[in-house]
Amino acid sequence: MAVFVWIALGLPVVLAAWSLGAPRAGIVRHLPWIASGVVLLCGLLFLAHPVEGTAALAGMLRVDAFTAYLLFVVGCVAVVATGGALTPTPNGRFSALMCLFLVAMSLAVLADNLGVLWVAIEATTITTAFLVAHGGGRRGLEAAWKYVVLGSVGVAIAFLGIVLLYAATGDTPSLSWADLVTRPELAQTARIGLALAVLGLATKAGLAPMHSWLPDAHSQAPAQVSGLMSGVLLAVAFAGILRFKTISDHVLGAGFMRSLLAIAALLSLAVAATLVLTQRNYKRLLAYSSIEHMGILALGAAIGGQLATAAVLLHILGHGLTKAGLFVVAGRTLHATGSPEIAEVHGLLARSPSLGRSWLLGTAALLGFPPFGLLLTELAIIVAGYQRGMGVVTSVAVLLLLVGFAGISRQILAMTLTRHQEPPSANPEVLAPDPAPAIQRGIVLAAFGAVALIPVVAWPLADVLTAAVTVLGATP
Amino acid sequence: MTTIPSVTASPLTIQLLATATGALLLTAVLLLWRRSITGAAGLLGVQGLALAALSLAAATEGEPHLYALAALLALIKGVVIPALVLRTARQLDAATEGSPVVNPATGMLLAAALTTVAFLVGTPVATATARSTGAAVPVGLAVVLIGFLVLATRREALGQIIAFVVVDNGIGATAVLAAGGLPAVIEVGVLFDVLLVVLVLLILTRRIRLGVAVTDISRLNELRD
Amino acid sequence: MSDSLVAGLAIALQVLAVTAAAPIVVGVTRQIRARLEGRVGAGVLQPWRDLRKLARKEPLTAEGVILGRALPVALMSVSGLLVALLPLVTTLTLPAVPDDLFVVVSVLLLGSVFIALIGLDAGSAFGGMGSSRHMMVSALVEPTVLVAVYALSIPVGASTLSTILSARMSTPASIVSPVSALALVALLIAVIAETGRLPVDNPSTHLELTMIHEAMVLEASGRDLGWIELASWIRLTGLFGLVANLALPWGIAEQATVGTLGIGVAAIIGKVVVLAGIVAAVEVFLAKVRLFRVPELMAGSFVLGFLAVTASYLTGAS
Amino acid sequence: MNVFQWAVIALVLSFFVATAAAVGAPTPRLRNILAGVAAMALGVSGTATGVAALTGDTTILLLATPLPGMTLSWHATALGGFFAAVSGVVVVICALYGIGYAHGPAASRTGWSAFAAFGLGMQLVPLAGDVVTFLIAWEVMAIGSSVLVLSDHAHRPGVRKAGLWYAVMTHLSFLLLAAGLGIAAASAGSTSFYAIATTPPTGEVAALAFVLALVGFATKAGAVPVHIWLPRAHPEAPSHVSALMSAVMVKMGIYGAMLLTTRLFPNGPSWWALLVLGLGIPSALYGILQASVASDLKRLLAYSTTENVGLILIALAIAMLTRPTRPGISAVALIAVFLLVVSHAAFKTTLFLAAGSILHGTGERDLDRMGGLAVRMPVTAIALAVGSLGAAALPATSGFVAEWSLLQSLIHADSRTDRLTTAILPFVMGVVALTAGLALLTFTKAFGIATLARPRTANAAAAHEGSRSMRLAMLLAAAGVVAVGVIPGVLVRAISPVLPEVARPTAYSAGLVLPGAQASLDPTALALLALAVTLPLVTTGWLLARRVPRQQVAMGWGCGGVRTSPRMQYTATSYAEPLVRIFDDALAPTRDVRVTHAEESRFTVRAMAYSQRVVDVVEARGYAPVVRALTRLGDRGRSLQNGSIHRYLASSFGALLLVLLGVLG
Repeated sequence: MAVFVWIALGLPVVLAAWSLGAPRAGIVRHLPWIASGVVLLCGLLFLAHPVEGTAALAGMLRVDAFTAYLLFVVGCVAVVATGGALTPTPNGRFSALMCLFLVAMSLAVLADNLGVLWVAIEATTITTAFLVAHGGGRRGLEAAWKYVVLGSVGVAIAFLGIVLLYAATGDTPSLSWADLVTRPELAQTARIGLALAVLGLATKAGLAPMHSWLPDAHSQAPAQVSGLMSGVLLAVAFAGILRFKTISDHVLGAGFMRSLLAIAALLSLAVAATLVLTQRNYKRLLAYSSIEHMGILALGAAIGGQLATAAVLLHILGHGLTKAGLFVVAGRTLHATGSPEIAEVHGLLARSPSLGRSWLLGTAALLGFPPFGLLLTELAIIVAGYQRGMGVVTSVAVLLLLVGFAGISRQILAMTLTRHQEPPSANPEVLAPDPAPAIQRGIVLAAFGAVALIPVVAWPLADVLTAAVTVLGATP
Repeated sequence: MTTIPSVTASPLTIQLLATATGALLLTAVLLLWRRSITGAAGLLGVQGLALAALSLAAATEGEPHLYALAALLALIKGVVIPALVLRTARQLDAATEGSPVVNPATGMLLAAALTTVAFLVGTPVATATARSTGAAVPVGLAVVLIGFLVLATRREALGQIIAFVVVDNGIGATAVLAAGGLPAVIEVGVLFDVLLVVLVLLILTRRIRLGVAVTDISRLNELRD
Repeated sequence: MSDSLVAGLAIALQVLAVTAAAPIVVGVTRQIRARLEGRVGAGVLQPWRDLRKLARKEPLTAEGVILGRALPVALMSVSGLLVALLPLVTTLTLPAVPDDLFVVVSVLLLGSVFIALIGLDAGSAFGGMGSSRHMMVSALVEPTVLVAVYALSIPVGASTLSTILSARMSTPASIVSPVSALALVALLIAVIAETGRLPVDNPSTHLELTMIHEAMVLEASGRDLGWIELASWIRLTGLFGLVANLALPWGIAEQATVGTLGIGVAAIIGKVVVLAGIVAAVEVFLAKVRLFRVPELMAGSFVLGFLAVTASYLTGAS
Repeated sequence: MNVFQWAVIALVLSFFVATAAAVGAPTPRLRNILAGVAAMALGVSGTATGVAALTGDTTILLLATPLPGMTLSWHATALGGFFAAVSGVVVVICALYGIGYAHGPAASRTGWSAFAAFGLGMQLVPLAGDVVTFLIAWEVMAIGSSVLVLSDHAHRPGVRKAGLWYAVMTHLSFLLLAAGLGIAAASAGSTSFYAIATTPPTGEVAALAFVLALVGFATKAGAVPVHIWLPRAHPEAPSHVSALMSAVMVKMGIYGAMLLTTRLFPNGPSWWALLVLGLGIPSALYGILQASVASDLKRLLAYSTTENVGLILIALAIAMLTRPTRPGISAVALIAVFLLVVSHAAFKTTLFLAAGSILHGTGERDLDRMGGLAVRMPVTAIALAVGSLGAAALPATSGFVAEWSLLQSLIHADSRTDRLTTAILPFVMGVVALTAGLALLTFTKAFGIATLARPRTANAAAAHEGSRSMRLAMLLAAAGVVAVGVIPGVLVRAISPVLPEVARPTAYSAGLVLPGAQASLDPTALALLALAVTLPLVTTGWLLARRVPRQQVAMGWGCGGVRTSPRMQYTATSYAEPLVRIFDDALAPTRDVRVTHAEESRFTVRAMAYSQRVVDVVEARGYAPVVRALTRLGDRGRSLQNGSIHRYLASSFGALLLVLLGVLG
């Protein structure tokens, strides 16, 4: 099994090196999604025959049900984001950075040693810095600068937390998560350590009040990059938060982390709901919707218990696929209409039916309409919230969800449905046909289809989720 | 993992320890006050060396890799990073620092307040760690908080880079004081990450200089809602 | 003979008697008004003579009128049904069709709808205006009628009019009780509004802006007008008969024998003529109320009914 | 596998067939037929599930989900069966109508698949056995109907706004239900309705759960003050869809309310009944008031739905109030609720289908631009007549029977012990009577202005009848109205398993026997009596006609001389003018008069324009300020993200300090 860990991490690095070596342009365009395919396959392999916690690379890495599921999610979303989007002018550096970004995320997922987790998360910031700036122009640079500075400072706070946690392990110091989870008790500094670690990772997970970099970075980055970042980088950082929460629940009891996450959840939902109401740029709209969904995940984590945690994990997969698909569609809309402003994009359904339909399908999935899976997970989190005694927080969250729903649906309907022309002109100034080849449009629709399959595909997902949840030590 | 016995501190190491932590805190406060980049870079170098000395003093039982680690720390944080910053500052002739967001007087008062916060937070940590150097943990935390303050108040791109490294020095110092330093592999990994971040930020500063003709970050505020 | 057949015959007699009596009742009211206003008056049988004239005249239908033929006949049949249901000559009813409060009111309102449709179908501004005002009045009348009769039904415990009447006959004290007094006054106001008498609507005016009933039948002519007039008179007689019986229930036939039915017919005709006379006399001294003061009148009568109901609870409860 | 399981399988199968037909069929014409027939199959299987559940089948179907500890379950209950059966029948009729009527976007691929999803959602909601399945089916219904409401977005400007209001209000109802039922499930320990029913929560937990869920159901049912989506969404949806929404989807809100009051929290305190009454009375009065002044036919019908929901809630409140003291009367009130549900479903479907046919034939929705359609569209006129009679609760229609049973329950509900009920009864009686009176005016106006006299516009003059399937559907629905009106006993016997024991009819009788209120009504006998009275009149009329023939005259009375143009006829707006004047404080009409004076002197008037608009006062005073506040919040909120990196760093730094100090404590 350990060999596949090396394949998952090593092969994308080789592909990155190869793309730097400037092979023919045709190959370079496909390297990123080949790398994602590799990660997806490894994830599927680990899922196929679950293996209990083998450690690799001198105990630094670890493969268990939870990491296998996360690797699978990273793979899926990466394939959708890189496969679905129009690769800009193919250049080696872009593909190399994308592959390294994938490696960093896989490392962060597989890491057992918290130090390695931190290094991997910091590596994701470094690799995506130039990807965000790739959009070019003053705004690209501004977004990149804010992304790197705010991201690194946030993660530095996490590093301070890890250091204090390490200090709290007392005379048998260790940073291995598996070991820390089994520790009977930790010194008093563990409280501060865990709090700072979660606060730091909350920056990378886009939870308020550390979310300020997210709208700028995700709206300036090219489609695949923002799809990957919004879809799964936030989720990988959130997985880190889940790991620290497991330690805290085990050592300090559930109450401590529950209040921290609940506050973060409500703040994120409030920020997202407020800024989505009169948002003018559709890429920023999607970024704020990511903050809203991260708020839902934080709420689910705060609630805890088997049902809520399983719902959080399933929500990560559903939201990742939907958001990656939507950012890819946003990229194509920007390419077709030339402007990111919602006011200038109207009547997509009439002027470019394939774009309009993709927007409506993706938004229906995002807002939690059936047949898409996010309805099931959001409902599970709300019901679990009431069952595990967090009635007030869940009710406030439900209210904020409604405001967010109203904001997002208002903007998307304004973009896709026709602004009434009197009389309805025969050919409403049809846009250039959607440049993306059929295969890429197919991938995006497949992503939304997969999200629709989630609630139905009970058989394989159920055991995976139960195993992952028991690894996280969630009591029913 | 090697279990570190409680260190019987020889008088020389205690002295070295005290001066190093003192230097760390002093340089952090001075950074608040200094305006020019060249001055700040110099202080950063001093702080790097102080951190290296601190890690040397705290790890006295003489395993060879600890000494190598301290040397690497001194080299990168003491020499390489300040040199890179100075070279970029000269090339982009961004030597002078514009007026910071908060004038130095209030900066000093804030630093004092942050130090008291660091001590409030640090004391339970100090009592909890069995190590003798535990008492100095609040100093590490103070350097972190002051580094954050400098970062939040500097307009200059290079100033923000320096402040980021100061924050990282603070965390390194806390690590050394509270837990006698992290395992070697992690320590090297972190060091490289910090170096890479600084390199990325320097490249971005160079591009901003080309694009915006000035390295004042507060002018970059087009991305708003 | 089975009692339902007997009841059927009694009801048939009731319908025929009331149909015959209706024009005479209207004749009497007009005659009394004429005399009080110092005119000679056209005699009590003038309405019958009008009907005979109309039956022989040729009906004219304007272009665009659709249900001109069917609606007058439908209106007449509904009025006939109303009188068949009301306990006028006899309290006997067909077993399956109780003269229940809501059934009677619905049949009454069905009549209102038909006459409103006649107005609308005429296709002129007056028909629409009359129909709109008539429907507004009947919309405001319905709460009063329901609440008033509900007040009367509380002491009896059942909502069919015949049981109410027979109960009132057996306990004369309940007739003069405050509950029944209030309810009767409310019911009388409602009946006056519904049948278009002063002060709500002036039956004898042709002034465009004030007439309600007349406006609807402006376009009708010949036998259509005949049907409509007869139907309205029968409704008037039926409702006045109901109020009269509620006030003085004696004389109404409880069983269906030739003697009792004869007395019943005489009693009902006598009572209705007296009541109509009183109303006519009072009308002489009344002026038509402005249309948008009618809701206040209706609200007043509703409050009377409301007080009757609460009073009945209090007296009933003690 | 018993009938219920077969029916559910048939239901799901026909849904997939319908969607496949919708997507697969090449031309709109073929798609209408294929998808229409498949949708009818869906309706039939839905009715089958309803009937199976109604006749005592209590099987439970389970479906696993990926989440541990959460399985979807469908549970056949009598109450659910009743509503599933009613919705199945209406789906069949509307699908049949849709075959002929659907055109443009309603006949598109998304149109028909959304129709299938909408139908499926409405069939699954009454059968759901636990909170999660219920809410998922609720959302399937929501997405289906939202897509259909938005289908005409290219043709009319108001559609997008209406669709947005609809989607947001439906989501509000979904979230209220998730909260309310979630609280109930939390206190009962499991999400299944059976568990909640056996161990219901008590005290203020039950109160909170009840209020939240009730407001959620009231939002879907369209009760005032959460009704504002109804008059916006119904007119914009295609007619056969708005018929389905009004006749059935709104009833899902009523099903939910009955689920709460009769099954989950059966013996709640009396203030619960007052809350239901508090929702019922304003809905009935305000709904019919707005309907009586509306001149757009479909908006009139939408507000009349609010009125009927109000009446149903009043009947439900009476049932709840009298349950402890007089169970007999409570059973009568429940019969009234079921009859009101069926009768409204019947006549509202007829009316909306007729409105659709008028829109199809004349292209007009505004009553003021119709007229004389009885000659040009006879079948539609008959349907409109029967529907209007039903809506005005006049004899020989379902409305009459339903309101009769409601009034019987009101009349006999007074009881010496319960002072509260006796005190409010006359007031409720007055409200029901006034509502019935105004309904009379509304539907006389609707029928009279639309079908009688002369056509007011060229479109109305050029009206043509709909296709065969439309006519058949309308006549079927109208037959339903008359059938329930003439032989209600058959219906009450069919739904007897739903009624409490005391109300179950013992003897078989065509008429309606209410043992609780010792009252019985046999509408067939009433009809026969009417016939007996009419026959002699018709013969005399015929005899007179033979002797004196009728003469056609060109011109009605036009004050002598002037040729009266059709526009001089009364219109719907002028018909409702007296009401607007009387109830102007409730309706708050906006009137303005613009006078253009001649240049030379202020006192001579060149032209004068008068316009009056009756706007939904609940929305203007209740919802508009909320929307303005939210937009202001959105604009002010944007300053939060003003682009300065120093503010972002400060917020992170602040969070760090707060956590440090917080952890200290």
